Amino acid sequence: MADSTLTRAVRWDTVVAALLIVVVLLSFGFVDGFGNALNLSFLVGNTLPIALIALPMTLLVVSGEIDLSVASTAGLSGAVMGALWNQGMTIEVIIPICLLLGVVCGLVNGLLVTRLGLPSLAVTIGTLAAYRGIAQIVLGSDAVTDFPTQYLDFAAGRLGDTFIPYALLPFLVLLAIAVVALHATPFGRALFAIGASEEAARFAGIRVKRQKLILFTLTGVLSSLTGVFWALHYASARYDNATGLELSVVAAVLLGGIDFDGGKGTLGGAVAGVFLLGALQNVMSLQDVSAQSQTVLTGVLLVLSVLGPRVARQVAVARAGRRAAPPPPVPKTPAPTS
Amino acid sequence: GGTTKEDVKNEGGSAASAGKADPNAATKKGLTVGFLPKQVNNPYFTTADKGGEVALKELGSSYKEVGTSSGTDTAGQVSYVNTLTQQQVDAIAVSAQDPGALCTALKQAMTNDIKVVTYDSDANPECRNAFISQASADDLGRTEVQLLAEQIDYKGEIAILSAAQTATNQNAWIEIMKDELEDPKYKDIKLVKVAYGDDDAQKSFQQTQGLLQEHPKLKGIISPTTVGIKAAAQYLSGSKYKGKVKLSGLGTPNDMRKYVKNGTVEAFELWDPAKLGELAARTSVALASGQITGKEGETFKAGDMGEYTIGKDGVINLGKPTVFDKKNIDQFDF
Amino acid sequence: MTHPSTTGTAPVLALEDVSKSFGAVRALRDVSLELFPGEVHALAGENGAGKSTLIKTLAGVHRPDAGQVLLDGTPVVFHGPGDARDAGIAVIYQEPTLFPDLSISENIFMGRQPRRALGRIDHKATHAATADLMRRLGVDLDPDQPARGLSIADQQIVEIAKALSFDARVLIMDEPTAALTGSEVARLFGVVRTLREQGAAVLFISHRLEEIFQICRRVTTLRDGAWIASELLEGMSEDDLVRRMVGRDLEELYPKQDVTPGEIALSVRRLTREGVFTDVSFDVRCGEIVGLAGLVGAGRTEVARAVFGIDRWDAGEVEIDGKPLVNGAPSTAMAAGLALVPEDRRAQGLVMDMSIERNIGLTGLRTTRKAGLVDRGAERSRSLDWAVKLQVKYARIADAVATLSGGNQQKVVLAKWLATGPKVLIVDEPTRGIDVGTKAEVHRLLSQLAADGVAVLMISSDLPEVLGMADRVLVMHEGRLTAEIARTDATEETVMAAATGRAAA
Amino acid sequence: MTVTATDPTPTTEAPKAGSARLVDRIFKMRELAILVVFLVMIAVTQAGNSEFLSEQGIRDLLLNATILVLVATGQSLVVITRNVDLSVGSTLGISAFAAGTYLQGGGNPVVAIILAVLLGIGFGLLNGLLVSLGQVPALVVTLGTLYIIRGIDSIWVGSRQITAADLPDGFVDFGSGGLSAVPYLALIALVVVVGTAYYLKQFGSGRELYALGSNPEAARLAGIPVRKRILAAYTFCGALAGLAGALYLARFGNVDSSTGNGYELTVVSAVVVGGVVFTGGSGSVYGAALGALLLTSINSVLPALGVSSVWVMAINGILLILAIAVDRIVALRVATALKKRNARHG
Ligand SMILES: Nc1ncnc2c1ncn2[C@@H]1O[C@H](COP(=O)(O)OP(=O)(O)OP(=O)(O)O)[C@@H](O)[C@H]1O
Ligand SMILES: Nc1ncnc2c1ncn2[C@@H]1O[C@H](COP(=O)(O)OP(=O)(O)OP(=O)(O)O)[C@@H](O)[C@H]1O
Ligand SMILES: [Mg+2]
Ligand SMILES: [Mg+2]
Repeated sequence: MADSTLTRAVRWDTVVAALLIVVVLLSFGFVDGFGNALNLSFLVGNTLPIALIALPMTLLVVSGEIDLSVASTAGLSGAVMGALWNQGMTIEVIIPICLLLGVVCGLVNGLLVTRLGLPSLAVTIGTLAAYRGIAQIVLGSDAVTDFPTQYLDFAAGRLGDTFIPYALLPFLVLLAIAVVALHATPFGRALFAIGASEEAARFAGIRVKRQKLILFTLTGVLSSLTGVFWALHYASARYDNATGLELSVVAAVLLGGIDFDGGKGTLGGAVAGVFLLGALQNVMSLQDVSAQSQTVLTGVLLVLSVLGPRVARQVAVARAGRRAAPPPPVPKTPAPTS
Repeated sequence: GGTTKEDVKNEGGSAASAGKADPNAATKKGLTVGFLPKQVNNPYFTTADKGGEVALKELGSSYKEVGTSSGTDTAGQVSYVNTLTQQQVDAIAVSAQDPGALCTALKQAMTNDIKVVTYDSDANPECRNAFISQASADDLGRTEVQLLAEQIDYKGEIAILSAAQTATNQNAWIEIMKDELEDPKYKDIKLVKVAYGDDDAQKSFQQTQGLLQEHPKLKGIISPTTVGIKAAAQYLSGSKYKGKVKLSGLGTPNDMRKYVKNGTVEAFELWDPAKLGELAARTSVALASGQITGKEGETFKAGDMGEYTIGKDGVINLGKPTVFDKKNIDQFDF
Repeated sequence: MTHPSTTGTAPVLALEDVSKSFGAVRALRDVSLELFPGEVHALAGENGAGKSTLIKTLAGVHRPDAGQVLLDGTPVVFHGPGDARDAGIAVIYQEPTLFPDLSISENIFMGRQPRRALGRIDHKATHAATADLMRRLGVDLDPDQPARGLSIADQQIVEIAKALSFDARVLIMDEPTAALTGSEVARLFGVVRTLREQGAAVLFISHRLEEIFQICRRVTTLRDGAWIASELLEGMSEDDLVRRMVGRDLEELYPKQDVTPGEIALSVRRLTREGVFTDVSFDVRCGEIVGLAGLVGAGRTEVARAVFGIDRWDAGEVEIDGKPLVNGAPSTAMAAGLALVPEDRRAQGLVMDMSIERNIGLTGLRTTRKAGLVDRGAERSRSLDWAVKLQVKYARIADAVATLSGGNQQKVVLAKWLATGPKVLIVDEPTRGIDVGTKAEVHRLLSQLAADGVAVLMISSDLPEVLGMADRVLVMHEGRLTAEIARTDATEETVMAAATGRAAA
Repeated sequence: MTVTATDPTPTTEAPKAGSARLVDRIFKMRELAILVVFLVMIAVTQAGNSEFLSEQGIRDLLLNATILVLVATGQSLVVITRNVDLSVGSTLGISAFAAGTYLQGGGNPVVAIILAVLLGIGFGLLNGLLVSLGQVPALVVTLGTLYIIRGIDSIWVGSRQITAADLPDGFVDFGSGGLSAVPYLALIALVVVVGTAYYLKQFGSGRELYALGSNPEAARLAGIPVRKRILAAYTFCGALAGLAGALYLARFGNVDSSTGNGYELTVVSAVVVGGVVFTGGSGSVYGAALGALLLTSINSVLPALGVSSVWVMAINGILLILAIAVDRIVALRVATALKKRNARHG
């Protein structure tokens, strides 16, 4: 149908990607201090934690769920890392333990959501507080900063004089895995179905609960990996590491065109959204735009990200002539099951 | 084998400052000093930074202020350090949200020939050239205890309402307070609890309520944070404890004026934040001009403020805090 | 165009040369229609002919691209469903449109509740009016029960009650009987007759032709969005009507092939789900089509759900080819060769926002993969293949199934499951909302499958269908299997007797 | 093959009259469950600390809840329509400051409150228009307006702050005063909650909010003015956020640019704990108000019991999860009961 051709032409994730490229190119030309390798490495390095969590978050949102406890999981694994380090454990043992902890955090969320059928928004608001609280109990007021230099250098350093932080490389690998998993495997395909209609997915033999559990667990692992990375990148493990990161992740993912009703979106869009926000913030700071104005602009971008595609579509439809009443939106009627 | 804390310790720290000071070097003009407070829009920091701005103007240099709108957005603060580094300012005056987290970025700034001064809240010593301390932890901790002790006649239970559990300066003061309380003259005073209000008005409010319910015999509260003391004062003034439970600590005269006048609070103390900012600015310029390097024992002249000597670990003390009470509070406006 | 209006009165509601397109799909082309008071008018046509679109145009959901709607002879423009309602038009849409969280009585009277002083709702009166409606329809539904959890049939009944509550001048019903069994249909018709006598105009859509002949006086036929004829039903035969709709003669409706049943493929032993069904045992052999009949709510769907693993059973066991199935695990049931075409295509059968292609591909994600990845080529050819086989009418295979007509959606559900090549196929109301032509096609397909050795369990509320297709008929009543009737003995009477619990075989 | 032809055991028909009341009672029970949890918590605390329920203690408990109760009431209306308003915290902050600025200039407290409410209505309208006319996801839009309003607020406010000294004494006293143990602010909140609940239950437009949250498409087909209702819900929510802002000012006597920061999560928690379902169509403002009371009381109970504040956050989170889990289990039981009752009919 003509309508869907138009829809495809104005797909928001491509718009965001294009926008990202435009912003970067313009900044190269017009913003002092943007284009050099050091700044770019700052930009990428500081955006990486958000990007890392955005990967599983995108998958989760596509399947119709959300995890707001990611930042707390990151904080908790950072805190545990600090506490164990203070105990004199070797870092090579600590990191796997932290990742295991991420598995546990994710599993708790996942089990509460899948076994008890609780809404993930509510559950993860709860664990957001719980995990952060546990982090506070574990590490108290300590700030652990004396991690081994080779690790710190890896997390904060870059490849020679290029703009590429070392940590970007593993991220790219993870990104590639996530893209394939979401867009090319049966697992990913099933996620879209689950997000669009959980009941229909179940009737098609998709193991909805198992898939969701896996996703929550993965989110936990990647969050704790982010926590470890965060502590090393900023050379500081405190219980309040990464506080509030969840909203940044959610905002970026939303900006990338991921539909919070589930069933729609691409990882490319999400990652483009993350780096678009990161690049804009970097550019605005370089241009001495105040934090307050940056906040306003983030908000405006978010609103535009949902209004934009709609307006574009309507303009396109209107131009296609023969303007009829728009087809009614397909209702997402909760299936009459109890 | 693997890497443990012990291995790291053996590596040893790196020296912070290099080069030689030339006390007679001319004060450079046309420098840019970037102020990076813990939180923009925070009245306390705004006053401090204003002080810095005035001083810089007088010195013929320029001032800029950047920062995050949240006081716990460490990542944001790091990226502001990065940005300032990019912009090649001559010096950064920063109040660190986290002593460790800013280190990498601050070191990077220093290798790019930017002088780094911390004020109000310090970063690890090796990550900055100098720290402007609002008052020595010793002075503050002890005087706060003394202030409250007088009000309660050296008798009864007291509690502390602090900010975040991780606040470095708060914790240092609390340690000193505990130490001061060891003194035999405080033998009838008992510190029953340290509560944390996270510098959040509502939380501090509820923590105050909790303190009073849990310890009905409470005689006094010390709140060494401007947000905490204000919230505690507001709660006390609207409750039956008004005037009965004494409150002291660190607050700004403007915040506390009403409570001093209506009898909720007798006396509290604070340094002048504008002076703190001014000293940070003057130190930055002195560093950038090469008059000092941040080594212990160096001295420099800070305009009207007189001469300052750099103490151990590059710490510069602003001076003793001012005590505010009914009599003098109207002479201050900040 | 002739109007056999023998009553002489003017039409209450009419369409004049109405056209409506959705993008490139021309759903209605210059269609005209007149509804007279005191008359039941049928609307017939294949799936996707434009019947529902026509109804939505009358109801103010769609605005026509060209042509106009006439109310009492004067052109009107409905700006929304509310306008049409205010004009005295009550509509039952093809798919139930209930508020799952609200009670039945609130569903019925939403927006029109009886009021007390100050515009407050009179809850008592609402309750009483609902109870009254339920009595008129002869059903036993509690007015205060939430709509969530109602079976499709009960939902349909609530829809009917809602439409009746309007005391409307025009009653429009889009396949109201698709989910109902004989007795409910009979009661509905009783009510419709009363309304007709009171002077209401009724527009009725059904793919069950006998129903049209039973209650309607005139019929308007649509084909591919175009108006074909409006004529009196009197003197017409079913074949005539089918010819109008399809444009050609049809093959036999129940092309049952005789096969000798083979091994037992599906065996259900003493299956119990507390409070839902009890002690259900039966076998289905390869090559056999077994019908499962019963009244609405007898528990047939529940048995099918449990067998497939959607719900867990409390006791008993299920075997495929002698191997027991895991309780509550649809994926292992699928792996064992079981397929279930569910009764609620919108909620259970399809992911409405997904394309036709992906919906059909969904059941083959695990079987048609290459190196662990989705094999898009195979997916596409598989879905094209089955869409063509089942004559799904679509614009592009990548369009969302939501844009298809109801019947075509049903075909996609069938395609999705037939594509798995099942050993045992359970179909729950497989032809609900499917037009006669396709129905014959579906029957031919089921028959062919059975001939190829597939064991088929067919749940259907369409008794002629069961009788025509099944080798054996199982009958359920109130959660228990009450009878097994051989093809030769199965008649409407014997089945109904068992279904209503009057006799056990 | 055998067909189990059992004799038709007479199924016991549930008495129909009782069933109506049962359903009603059960839905009330969910609120009752929260109330019970709340009361138990209070009782335990009182047992551990006899000061807790002193007149002052009760007043504090009620005062603490007031502001959250108001915002949660507004929020639950929006959530019932299957939307959400994340910008309430920002709205609260900016309207509190607006009222404060006005009072600082020597304004009349009543006018100040009206001003705050009007400002709230303005932002509510903005959200409502974006969501209902733009037909875009509420979560994204209101996350956007959260940032926008917060940004505007901090640009406008800068580092200024309003302290109790700037406010008329009557206004501040009103914020902490009351009739013996019942603060004036709590009375205001009570009136709002009861009024809203009555409206939702007794008026057609109130029921329509539930309908359109339950099934938006069906609501459209039923001729419900969907956009108008959504707009109204957002406006009401904004108005209450504005009112809450004014009361915040009276209560805390202190407003700056960070007032209300991060409040959205607390409000959403309260609403969720109160049993208002995020997919719309069900829940009540009583539930939301109880949820708010429960949440704020936890923050008073733990310090009163002498629990170290280090533990508070973790306990808070775990209690939140427990509350929703218990609610869910009750709901599941109810559903099973309903299903069994309805299993045999027709
Ligand atoms: N909202 C829509 N968007 C796009 N196409 C649509 C929409 N609604 C209907 N159509 C198309 O219009 C045509 C007519 O559909 P309609 O639902 O009116 O058929 P119908 O006669 O009711 O069929 P059935 O008997 O299967 O219910 C179909 O080709 C369908 O795909
Ligand atoms: N999706 C569902 N969720 C909850 N309860 C249901 C559901 N479907 C049916 N029920 C209930 O289970 C009982 C058995 O209904 P079921 O649908 O199994 O009967 P059936 O014989 O298949 O009749 P039908 O002709 O309606 O399909 C009904 O009383 C109904 O209320
Ligand atoms: Mg139709
Ligand atoms: Mg059924």
